[in-house]
Amino acid sequence: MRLSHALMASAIALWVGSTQSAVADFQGVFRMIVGEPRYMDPNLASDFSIYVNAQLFQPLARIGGDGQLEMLQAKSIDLGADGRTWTITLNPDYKWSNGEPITAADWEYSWKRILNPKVASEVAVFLSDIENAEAYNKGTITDASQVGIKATGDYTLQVVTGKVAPQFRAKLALPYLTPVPKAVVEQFGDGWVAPEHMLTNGPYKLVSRVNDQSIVMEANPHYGGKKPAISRIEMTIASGDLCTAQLRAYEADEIDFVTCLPSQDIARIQKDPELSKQLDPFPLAASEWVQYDMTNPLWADKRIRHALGLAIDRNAIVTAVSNGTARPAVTVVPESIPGGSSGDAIQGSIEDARKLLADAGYPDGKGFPQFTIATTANRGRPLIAQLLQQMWSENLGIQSTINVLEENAFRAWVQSRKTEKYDTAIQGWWSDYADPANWYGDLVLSDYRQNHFSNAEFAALVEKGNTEPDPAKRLEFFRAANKILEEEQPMSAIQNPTDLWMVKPHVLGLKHEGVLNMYHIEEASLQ
Amino acid sequence: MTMVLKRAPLAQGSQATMAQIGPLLQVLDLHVHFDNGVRAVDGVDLDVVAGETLAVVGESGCGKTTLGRAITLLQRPTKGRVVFAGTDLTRLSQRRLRVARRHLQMIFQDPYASLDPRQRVGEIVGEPMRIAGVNAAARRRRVAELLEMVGLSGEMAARLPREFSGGQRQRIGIARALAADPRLVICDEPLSSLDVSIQAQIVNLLLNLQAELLLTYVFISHDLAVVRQIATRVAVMYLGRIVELAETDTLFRSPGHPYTVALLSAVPTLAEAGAAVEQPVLLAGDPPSPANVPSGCRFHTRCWLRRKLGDPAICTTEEPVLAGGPQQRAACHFSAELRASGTNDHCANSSVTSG
Amino acid sequence: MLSYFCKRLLAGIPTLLISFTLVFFIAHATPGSPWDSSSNRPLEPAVKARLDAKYHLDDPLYVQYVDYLAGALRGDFGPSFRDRTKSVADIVAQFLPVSLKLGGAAMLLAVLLGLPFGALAALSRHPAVDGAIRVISTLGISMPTYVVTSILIVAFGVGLGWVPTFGWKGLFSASSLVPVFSLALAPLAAVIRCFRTSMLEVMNLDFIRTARAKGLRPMTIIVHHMGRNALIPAVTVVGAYTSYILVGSFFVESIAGIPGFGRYFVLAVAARDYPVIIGTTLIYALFVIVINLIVDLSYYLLDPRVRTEHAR
Amino acid sequence: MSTLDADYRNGGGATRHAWHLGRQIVHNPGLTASLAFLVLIVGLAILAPLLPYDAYRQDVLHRNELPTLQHWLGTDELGRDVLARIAVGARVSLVVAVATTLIAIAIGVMVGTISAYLGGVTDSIVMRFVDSMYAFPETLFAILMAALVKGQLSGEANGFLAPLVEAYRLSGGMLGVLLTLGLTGWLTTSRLVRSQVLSLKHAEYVLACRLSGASDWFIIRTHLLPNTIPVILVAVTLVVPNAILLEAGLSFIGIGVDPPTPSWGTMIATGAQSIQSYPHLLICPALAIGLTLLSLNVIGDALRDIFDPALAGAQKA
Amino acid sequence: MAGEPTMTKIQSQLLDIADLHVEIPTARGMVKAVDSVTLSVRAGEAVGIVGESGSGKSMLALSIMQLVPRPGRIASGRISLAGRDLLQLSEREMRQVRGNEVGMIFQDPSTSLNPVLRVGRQVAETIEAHHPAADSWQQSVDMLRSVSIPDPQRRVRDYPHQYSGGMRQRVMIAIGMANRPKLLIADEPTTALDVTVQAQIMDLLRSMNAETGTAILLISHNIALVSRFCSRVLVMYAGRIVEEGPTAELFHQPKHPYTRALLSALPRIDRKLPQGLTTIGGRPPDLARLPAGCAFFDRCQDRIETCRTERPPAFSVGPGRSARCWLADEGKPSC
Repeated sequence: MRLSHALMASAIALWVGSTQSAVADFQGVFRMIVGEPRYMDPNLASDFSIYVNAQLFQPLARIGGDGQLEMLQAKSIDLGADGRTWTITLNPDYKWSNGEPITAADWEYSWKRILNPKVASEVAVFLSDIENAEAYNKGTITDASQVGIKATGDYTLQVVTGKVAPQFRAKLALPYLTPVPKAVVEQFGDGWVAPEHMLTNGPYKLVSRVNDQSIVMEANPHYGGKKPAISRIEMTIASGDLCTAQLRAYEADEIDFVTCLPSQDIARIQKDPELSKQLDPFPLAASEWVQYDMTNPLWADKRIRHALGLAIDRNAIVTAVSNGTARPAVTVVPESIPGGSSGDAIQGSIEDARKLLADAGYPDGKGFPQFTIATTANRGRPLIAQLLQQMWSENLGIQSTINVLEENAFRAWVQSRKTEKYDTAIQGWWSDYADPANWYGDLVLSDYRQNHFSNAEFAALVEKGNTEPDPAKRLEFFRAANKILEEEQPMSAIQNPTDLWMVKPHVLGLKHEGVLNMYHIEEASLQ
Repeated sequence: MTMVLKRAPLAQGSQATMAQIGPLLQVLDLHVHFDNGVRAVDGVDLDVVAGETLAVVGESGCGKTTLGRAITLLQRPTKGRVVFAGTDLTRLSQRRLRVARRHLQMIFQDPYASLDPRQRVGEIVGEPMRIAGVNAAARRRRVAELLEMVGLSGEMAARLPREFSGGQRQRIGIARALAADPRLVICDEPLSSLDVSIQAQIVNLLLNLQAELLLTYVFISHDLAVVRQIATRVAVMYLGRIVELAETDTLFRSPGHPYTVALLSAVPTLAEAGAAVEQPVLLAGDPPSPANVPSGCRFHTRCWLRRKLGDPAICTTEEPVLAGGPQQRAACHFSAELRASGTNDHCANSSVTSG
Repeated sequence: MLSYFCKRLLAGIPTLLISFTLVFFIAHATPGSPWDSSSNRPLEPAVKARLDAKYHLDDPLYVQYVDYLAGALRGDFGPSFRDRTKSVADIVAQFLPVSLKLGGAAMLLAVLLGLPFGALAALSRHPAVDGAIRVISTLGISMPTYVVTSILIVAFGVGLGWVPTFGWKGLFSASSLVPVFSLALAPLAAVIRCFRTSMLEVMNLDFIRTARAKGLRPMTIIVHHMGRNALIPAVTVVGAYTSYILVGSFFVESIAGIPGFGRYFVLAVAARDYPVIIGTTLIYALFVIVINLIVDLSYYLLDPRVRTEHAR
Repeated sequence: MSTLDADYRNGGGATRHAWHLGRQIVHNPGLTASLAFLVLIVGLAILAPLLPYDAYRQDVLHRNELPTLQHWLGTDELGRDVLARIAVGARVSLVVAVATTLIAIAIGVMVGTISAYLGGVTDSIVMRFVDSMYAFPETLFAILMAALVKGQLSGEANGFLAPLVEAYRLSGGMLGVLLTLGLTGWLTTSRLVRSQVLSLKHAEYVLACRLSGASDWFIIRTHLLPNTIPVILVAVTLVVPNAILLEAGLSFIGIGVDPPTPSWGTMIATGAQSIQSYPHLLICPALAIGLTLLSLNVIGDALRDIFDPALAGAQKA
Repeated sequence: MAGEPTMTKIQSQLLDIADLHVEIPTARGMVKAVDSVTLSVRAGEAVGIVGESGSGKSMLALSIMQLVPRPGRIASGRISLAGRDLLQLSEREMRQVRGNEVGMIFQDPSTSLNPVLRVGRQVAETIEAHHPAADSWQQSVDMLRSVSIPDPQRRVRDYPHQYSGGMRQRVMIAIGMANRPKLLIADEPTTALDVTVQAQIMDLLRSMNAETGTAILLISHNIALVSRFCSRVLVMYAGRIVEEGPTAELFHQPKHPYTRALLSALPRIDRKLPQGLTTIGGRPPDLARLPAGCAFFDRCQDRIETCRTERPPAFSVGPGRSARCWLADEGKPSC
């Protein structure tokens, strides 16, 4: 008995003693909570890992506020007269974190590695404009030297696209397309991302990483750009409810930066005189909508789709889901994307919606079969589903059930909808790069979301737009396509989400960057 | 084994049953061995004649309860046969066995564990009839009759067992056994958990029922005094075997096996006059484990007679068989010597008797 | 004795095999693919096909089963699909110790507090003491752990700032206070209830009367005569909770940001990381078997009757 | 011979259990309160549609409101009345609890009885299987099963699964939870029943019954099953709270009942996300679930005291 | 107490119980487990208490040790041991009496020993509880030898389950006798044992009694056993002593109808009773609802009207003999 008392006493003493260090000092250290990056390898990372990777690896350039390229690792990027040959001159000031030069050979190796079918990188799709890239990636050709990527000098890289591809300029600024150190990768294989091996070309280098626990970075002494003011980044890894974990830690002064807010806490933060000042919203080039299975006879009548679209009270949804921080969207493609225009939205009141439904043969919704709204369990979406359910029920008299699926199951469900029928689903899209091709092409034509919208006129317009080098003409094609998309209403837009950051007052200069809303800690400083 | 057809007059029971030819129950070379090596019953031969009461006595662990269960085939014998009313029960299928042993019933030791606490007395007593397919009305009548017969009242049928005392519960158990209209009843220590005053009631009940219903009893007991009062014949069991089988009076007057002598001597008798009499303790220690039966005579490790005779070798090498006349048979190499020497030397009981 | 435990260990093999088979087929039957990521665009079918081929997911399921079983028998559970640079063994090596420390501390707390409180509840002649302990211990198993953990973190982390709201800095740091306490709650309640009951049962046994008739001091009776006998059923409860607490504490681990085994399992399920799902389940099953064995061993140590039984 | 005093009663009587329960209610305020609370919850669940507020009526302008005279427990993130949702949530929790318990008890009793009564190889195989299931982390198994069941049943109805898929759709996802919990909940029951049947199988009254020519089924029906009722009751007191907790747990991680149907688990999940800004959204459902479990535990304890004579003897007045 | 000259008795009296009442509150009412019991035991004497189950004899034994299980309690009376009133002692002082001045052995040796402690420990701790003894282990070996445990040096390290029933009861006797008590209370010491073992145990008790001079209070339902062992016997019925006297006389000429009925219901091993066993009708009364008069009234063959309403006092019916029966009244109530 006495021994156990002693043990307990000492255990408590240890615990209590260590609480003193709970409030950490933050001199020169930037603390944040992130989700576990799926890949530390920048050639593989296509999901939220890129936000972590972006501190370590840098692409050639990025898109500035004026929409033009700002050079980073590249000194210059020139498009040849043929409209296909891109000559990239590297900036030799930028070096690997061990001080060795980053050569054009590294870039060539990396991009071909992305395309290598054995690597099976999801990033490969961003390089598909390059000559023979797709064929090599699909395995129809095996000779990597036929791919249009070539190091023509120590610091010159030549890239040839398969055809004229104006959108490739924007892709050059994608954070996915970064180099990896050839020698290290070849020596250590998959294990090259371990802190002791990894070389980076970005402002920071990896100091330590414990899976699902922590990532620590320190300034890369050989970084060619402006030296970061913050010398150390400590990231704690969260799983599950990232936003909640971030906000709690933020309010307890354990971290300096929050990248999202739990929807239930937005109102409180907005009302709080102190916290509201630290709130930093950023409207995303993204949309959320409800889509109809266009091969399902249920939706064959356009009037029904219009009726459902008109019956949605978008303001109510925005209020309920994000306390008004997201923006109600009447069209799927955001206005910030060339081609997008809210003017194309279908017009009408709820009365009109009722009438349309009645015209389609379902006065007051009578006889309309009960249908299912499928959605992922991710926060917000089930709420949207419930609001839609009620609005359609109240406004149109049609009944629906909701099927919430856990994230991976929902993705699998969507994939299997390629052949199987469904009713409706709530979906979203977020620009990878600020180009209409990313919407009309990738999203709609490639049918990534299994909407099954097929319209020959629309397809032709998009195809023309994708290959038109003259920006003004190009815009015309997409404008026309956008009108068709809204008029056909294969999906009814709901809202454009807004990212909500919170930044501690002692952090200065942390800015939103690009359509992906990247953060660059190297640009910030601590007061 | 010899057939015992003619025997000394019975104290109870009916003369009518005597007319039957052959024993009612025949147990032949019965063995029950368990997985853990215990030889609970290790080669038992028995005949039970209709109308008699055969008592089986012995220390705890001698296998007498297992023997009782093996006779009813509630415990499957590993070897041997049980012939009841001319049918070999061990050869029957489960289905036919259920029918064949209906007239073979049992009364259990623990009046608390032997009645289902959730059933009403009427259900308990009526159960054998219900299984036999007797209709409810007839059953109800018969249950009332049976309850009266065992000294309870018919209205008690509606009550639960926990409302009864130990003696009353034992009566319920007897009524249940009677409900199957049995010919042979195996009484497994039916008195051991009862007080003296209640014991006498149950003993008398059993005797009356035997006379009235022409029952045959196998009476398993460790209480030699009770056995003396009710048994026709007594089988003494030791380590899974019968070491002596005799008419009751013969056995108590002149036991043929040193174990019987020891057993009898250990029972205290009432000191009616004079000071307490020192009783010789003839048995030291406990019986050996039935998983580890001694060689030769299984009693030799504790046998006082063997010591007295100077440890004859035969006791450790050869297992004696049950031998003797129809009145008394004992499995002892020196049974004759023992009887010749007279019991009074060994057994203080008789001397006290006269007192 | 030794042979008995060897036999028990051998008997664990079919258990493991059945567990393995069950989890293998359930995991593979669950919709979704390990290669799906949360990225914006769906996985290219070609990429998926290549990955499937690389990890033999395109084989018929029974072939995969046999192959995987063969690998598992050699101790090779393959790479984690979620983080392909790690093998299942790496994952176990990294995450299990954290959960073991956390769960171990919680169980220790539960036992160290549970036994005295259970005994106090049983022995206390004051009905209020017994009642209070019973109510508190019942409350302990009436609140979902995730609620308790959330409330404690918000109250003591965000509100008072005494403990960190998130993360793991080792067992002997403030970061373990809330998780250890939340985790300990259920087993603590169970230990209290069980020990109280068994103390009450033992209290009425004949040998306690004997002990009192010997004139022993009350403390001697409680500790030597009652305690040791009452401990035997309590060991079962502790055992039942131990495997669960050590490995299954994912709610607490997720909310408090503990990089532990339980949290990893849930992430693995979400990511359809078959090797890790199977590996962690088998580790858990192994734990259950080993802990049952330890429970038996405790019986062996605590109860000499069991010792004799095994000696046979 | 002299007969017995006919009408002697050894204290207590046929209604001893009921009497004991009655006495407990009088002497144990905790039990009284627990019973009262359960009655309240069951009443709420039954009367949920009669409440002045609709559990499904959204009011976006009055979201997350604190308790008012209009909304006694406030409103949730879509402006729905929390009290009404707790009432409907009680339905879900109770239906889940009862149905799961029925499934679990049915399977458990069947497996336990057959395994124990037949014994031998059957028993070994069945128990080895139960052991293996036990070696599965229950909650984790439930998560896997829930993902599987949901994934399989939420698709298009086809083949032999069609009726199940339809039932799943109609039940608002509840069927998945039920199947999951029922399939994991029977283990404890089967073990408890098995050990009880094992000990009953050699009871003298069972021997007497066999001796009277009863078939196995007759014995199981008339003696074994009725006498496992106390054990089953104990199992129920273990399974019911566990089912409620597991349902809540599954809903908490988003694989429980589909919205808009409220369950206590989904409400707690939302509440846990709202705890910093709107604590009442967590406290109300958490109290509902906590007090329900507390009541069930107290009642379970009382039942165990009554049906377990060994414990009843040890019970202090 | 009846009979014998009081002067000499007081001199050698070891245990003196006067008008003891033990009550147990139950749902049915107050159970009078021991009702106005008076008895005495002289040093070195072997006294027997005979009674059927529920007659209160075990409760009487426990009350001497003040171990009456809750909620039962000693309501009134006096228990003096060697002149000291035990009921006045503090719990701490009473502890020094238990196991030291008074030893006790119980009915079921298989449950009365702690299954998880070594036999030697259980003997040794009895010694240690009362005497600072460094050699308590050796003493316990000696005690085991004295109760004829074979190979005590080795078996002292065994656990109770490794002993047979008879040996366990020997261990209980060793525990009871460990501190050479003045009085040993043996509560049904052989009920759970076979007759052969019973004979051995009684033999051991007898020799203990003879060698150490420890008085023995033997409690049993087995009349024959008591008659062989004790010089004096008390018959208990429904919590009361109904008859008392020297063994041989009491059983030869029982004065109380209950004693008589009991004796005639006893099956005998020495002869077959030609008329069968005589039975006592009915059952003992409910101790919570004792009749106003004689507790045996309902079952008594010889009852008279007085018996229904008047509770009989203990009448002296000879030297050292008394009986609580109106029919035994020879004109002089004994106490």
